[in-house]
Amino acid sequence: MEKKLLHVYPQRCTACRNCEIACSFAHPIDGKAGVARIKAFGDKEGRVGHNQIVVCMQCEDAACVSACPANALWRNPDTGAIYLLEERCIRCHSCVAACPFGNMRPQADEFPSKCDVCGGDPACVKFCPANALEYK
Amino acid sequence: MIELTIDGKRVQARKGEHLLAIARREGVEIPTLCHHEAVEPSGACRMCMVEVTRPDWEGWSKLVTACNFPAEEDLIVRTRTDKVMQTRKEILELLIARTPGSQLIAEMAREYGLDHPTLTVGELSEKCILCDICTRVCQNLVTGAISRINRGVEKEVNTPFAEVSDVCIGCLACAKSCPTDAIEFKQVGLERTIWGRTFDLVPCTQCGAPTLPKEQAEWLSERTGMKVEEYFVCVKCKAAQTARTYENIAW
Amino acid sequence: MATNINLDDILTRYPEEEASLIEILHDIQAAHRHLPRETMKTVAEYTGVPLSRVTAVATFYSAFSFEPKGETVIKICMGTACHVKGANLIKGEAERKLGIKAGQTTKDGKFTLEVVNCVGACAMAPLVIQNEQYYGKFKPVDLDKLLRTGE
Amino acid sequence: MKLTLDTFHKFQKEQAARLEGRKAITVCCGTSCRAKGGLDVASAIQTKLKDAGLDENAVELTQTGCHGWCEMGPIVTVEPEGTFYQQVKVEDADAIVASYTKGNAEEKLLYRDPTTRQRVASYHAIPFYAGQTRWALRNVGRVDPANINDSIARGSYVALNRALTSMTPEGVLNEVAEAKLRGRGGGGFDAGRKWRSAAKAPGFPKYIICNGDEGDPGAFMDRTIMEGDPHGVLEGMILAAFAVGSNQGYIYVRQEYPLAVEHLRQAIKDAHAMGLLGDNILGTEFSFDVRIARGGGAFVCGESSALMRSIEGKVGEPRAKYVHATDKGLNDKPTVLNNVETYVNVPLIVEKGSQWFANTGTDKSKGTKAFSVVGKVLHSGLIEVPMGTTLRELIFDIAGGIPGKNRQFKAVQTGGPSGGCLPEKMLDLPVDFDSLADNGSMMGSGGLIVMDDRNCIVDVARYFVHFLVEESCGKCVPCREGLRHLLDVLERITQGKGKMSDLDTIERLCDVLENGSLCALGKSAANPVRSTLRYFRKEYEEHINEHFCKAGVCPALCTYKINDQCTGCTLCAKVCPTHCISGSRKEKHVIDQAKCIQCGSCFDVCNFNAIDILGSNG
Repeated sequence: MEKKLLHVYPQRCTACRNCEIACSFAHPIDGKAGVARIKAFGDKEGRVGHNQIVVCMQCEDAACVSACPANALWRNPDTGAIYLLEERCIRCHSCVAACPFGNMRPQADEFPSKCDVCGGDPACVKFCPANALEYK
Repeated sequence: MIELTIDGKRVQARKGEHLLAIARREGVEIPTLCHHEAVEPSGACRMCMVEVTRPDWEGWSKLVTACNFPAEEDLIVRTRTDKVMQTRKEILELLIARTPGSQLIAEMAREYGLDHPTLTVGELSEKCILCDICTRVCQNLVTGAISRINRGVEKEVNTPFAEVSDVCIGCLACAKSCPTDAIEFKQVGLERTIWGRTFDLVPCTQCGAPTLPKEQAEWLSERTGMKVEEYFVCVKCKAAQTARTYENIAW
Repeated sequence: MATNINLDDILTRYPEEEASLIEILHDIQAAHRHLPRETMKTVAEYTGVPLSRVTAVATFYSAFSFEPKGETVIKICMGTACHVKGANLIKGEAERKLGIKAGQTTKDGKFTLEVVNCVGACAMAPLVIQNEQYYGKFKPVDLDKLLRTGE
Repeated sequence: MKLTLDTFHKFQKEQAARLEGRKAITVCCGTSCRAKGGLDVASAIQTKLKDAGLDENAVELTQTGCHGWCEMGPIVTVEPEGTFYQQVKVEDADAIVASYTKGNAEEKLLYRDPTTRQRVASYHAIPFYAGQTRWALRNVGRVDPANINDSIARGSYVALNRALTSMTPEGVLNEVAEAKLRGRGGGGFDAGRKWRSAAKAPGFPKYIICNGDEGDPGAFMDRTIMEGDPHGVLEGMILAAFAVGSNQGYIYVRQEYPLAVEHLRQAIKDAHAMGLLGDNILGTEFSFDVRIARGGGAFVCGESSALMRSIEGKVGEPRAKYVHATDKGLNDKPTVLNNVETYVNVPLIVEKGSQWFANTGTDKSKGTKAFSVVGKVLHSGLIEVPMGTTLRELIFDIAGGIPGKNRQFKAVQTGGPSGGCLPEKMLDLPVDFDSLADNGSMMGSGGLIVMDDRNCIVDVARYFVHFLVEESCGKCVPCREGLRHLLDVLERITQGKGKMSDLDTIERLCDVLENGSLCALGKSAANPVRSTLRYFRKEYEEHINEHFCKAGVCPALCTYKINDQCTGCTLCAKVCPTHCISGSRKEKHVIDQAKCIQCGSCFDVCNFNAIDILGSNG
């Protein structure tokens, strides 16, 4: 199977943050919204086409993976994405400190949150009204 | 691949794969307390006991711990026989007596119909069930700051001589992986205290928010080759920084 | 105590590996009648075992103790043969006479009272060991003599 | 001098010839005899021999290991006559040497048969020894353990020489398998099968471990063998290594056995010097070395997986044995672990053949077994008999039965903390691996603790559980927590606070120990309690319902009172440690109940049955 990637088109982004909300609800904790794994940055000056989306790039030589002492970060060969295996995670948050892009996000007493492309059907893509996100 | 039976269902597995892993893959629930995927199974809590037999055992069966029993061809595994359920219930009663204050144990005990424990109970403040997860995690994955000292009923988890450990990096993995929340820690502002040692959380070089203890950063740096300072930026600032970088990239 | 010199002598008897740990602890215990805390870090470094595991081992095995033992160590054998021949009474008397419980050392550092789970000299039961000397067919009244010689 | 296959034979013959008809005085210097002054006796005899002008060519003075009859120590024998002197004191040295020069025996030091009142001159005529078949103990008490030539003279390493000359490893394996040698440490596992698995297992190096962590209280067979015949143990291990393909061995010895460590160290050194251990054994391609690992005082380390962790320098916690040690043992490599007595039997099998070995014993338990028969028995000591000998023969015929004219046999405890207590009606059971297990106990490593009617069975159960609480490693929940509660209940009963429902709690806790524990220590921890409850339930009920400990052991449940039979002999008053017995000579004495600690000393010395043991209310 050819691996799909989460493509980002920031110039189309309206910074409506639907992606964040979709992500939160796609990864709930105890039925409540979790920490979004994607972040939309509206341009400070409000210029159209200058908004930004920051989401995990599933790096080839990932800092999170090499920082994890428990081998809890694992690349799924089907989706090509790096998954956090919660049952292996010891919650030391080393990955959070290691990711240079701010894409491993801490959740107080929980496991860090990490984009897993929703197992191959990312919610953020579905809920983006501006087609700024594509999974292909 | 081999085939075995779990609760009447034929399932496939690798030879030698642990029964617990197979059961979980097949959606068969087996309770555990001392199991953690990040470390080798220990077989200490005995909650994952299941009954196994084989067609050639002539009706003879035995209780084994699913967490470390290796699968073999034609093994017949039963996870909820009377003997299994009774043993788990008794173990929970022993644990309730040890840690009457633990919510998790109380909940599990209720599930097993243990409404009126009869054994003499210990102190309410005791929460540790000596499952060994924290010490296995710290010894095998982190720096080995804590261990189980003494023997038998005297056994407890602590740092050497119960003194402040100079190898602890304050990562909280022990406390966070504890199933009964028995390890206390405190985090206020830029301070984090665990095992009697207070760590300074390095403030984010950009916004001043707490990041991580310098000791953890140094430990990480040694393992990954990243510079220590690279760890001292908080997630928010790192993401914003990433966004700013994107600005300058032609898409 | 010239701790450092002795420690080096002991360490070099064994290879620098985890398997040497218990043997090294035995030798330190024999040399000092306890495991001086300050030596444990050196032992940890020498064997390549984290200090926490050294203390785990040192506290697991009853042969080791971090507290200095008294000049005279009185061990009361509590093996089955000794038990059926009244070792309990000897223990009770010894505790009463020394004013300490088994496992403790008198305030003046003269006596340590210990119990041991069988030393395999069961034909002499009940048995009391003072330092390395065995006393068989021991009676509670024999304690007076034993405590006098220990002084 | 390093021996080779060629030179060994000649050397052995020379040494054997030296011993043939040798004039020697042996002094037992085992742990017990040493404690009673054995070493001083030896040096006193040495001096007297010198004074008498007898040098070592005229008569050898040999310090041997334990004769097993520790009751009678220090023991001195005169060879070749086999004269047996008992309870020898330093002052007796003169008389011994004097009668030696005269060529007769010193009458007053000979054993006196309690029934015939006759003195018995020879070792072999004494019932304690005549009833025995000493295989594992063949050299113990006969050789000087510190002198390898002595051992070689008595046949040590002959089997090794034979194996290396004319047998293949497979051949040695087959002999051991066909002899049906079973592990003497308690488990009774087929040694041949174990060795074969390890031989077949992939992986290198392979290890041979000798378990000398004789932890069962009341057992000292292995101590005696290690102290008295260290070369027998080494030879057995070397043969195992040859059969399995190992070149590294370990002997794990309890630190409570310093003399065993000393003798084994010496034996290893000597065997090295003679080319019997180390590189190129007897000049062949086969190399094998042995190291000693001292235990740290933890009973649980007698359990094989815990023992291996301990050799690795770790905390001695057992692991699940779902993967066998023969595949993944020490350092996760194939490992054969057997106990001292098992190894010491191996040279015999290799030398004399499996058929010869298997001719002795029962159908499923071949050979002999050494027992330490101790407690309330006349002649406590080490007794080796063919498998299948009954408990009655062991306890009454050989060990002389229960001492004290008014005392009666109550129970025999076998198998240590993993075994159980068997009552009078079980005395005709043959002792082997299976019969005792079928009856709620086990043969175990061979400790037999005999109890009389002055021993309280509930107290014995409490004793074992207390022992196990102290020795539990604390890893798994049922053992660590279950035993603690079991002790709690038993203590309540011995203190008179028991309820009948406690007996159900005991059963329940025994179940979870048996079904839930990780290792054999926990799984079998219920046996001492279960067996006493099974055979002596009435005594538990007396404790609970009548507040009465008829053995007079549990202080809260008994009172000692002097009855009208008292003749006023004052003996009881003299032995009372709290001086609470008063009365004038020739008048009835009285016990001050406020001061009495229920130790029973008075009861035990009274010759007139004048003391009664009553319930707590009198």
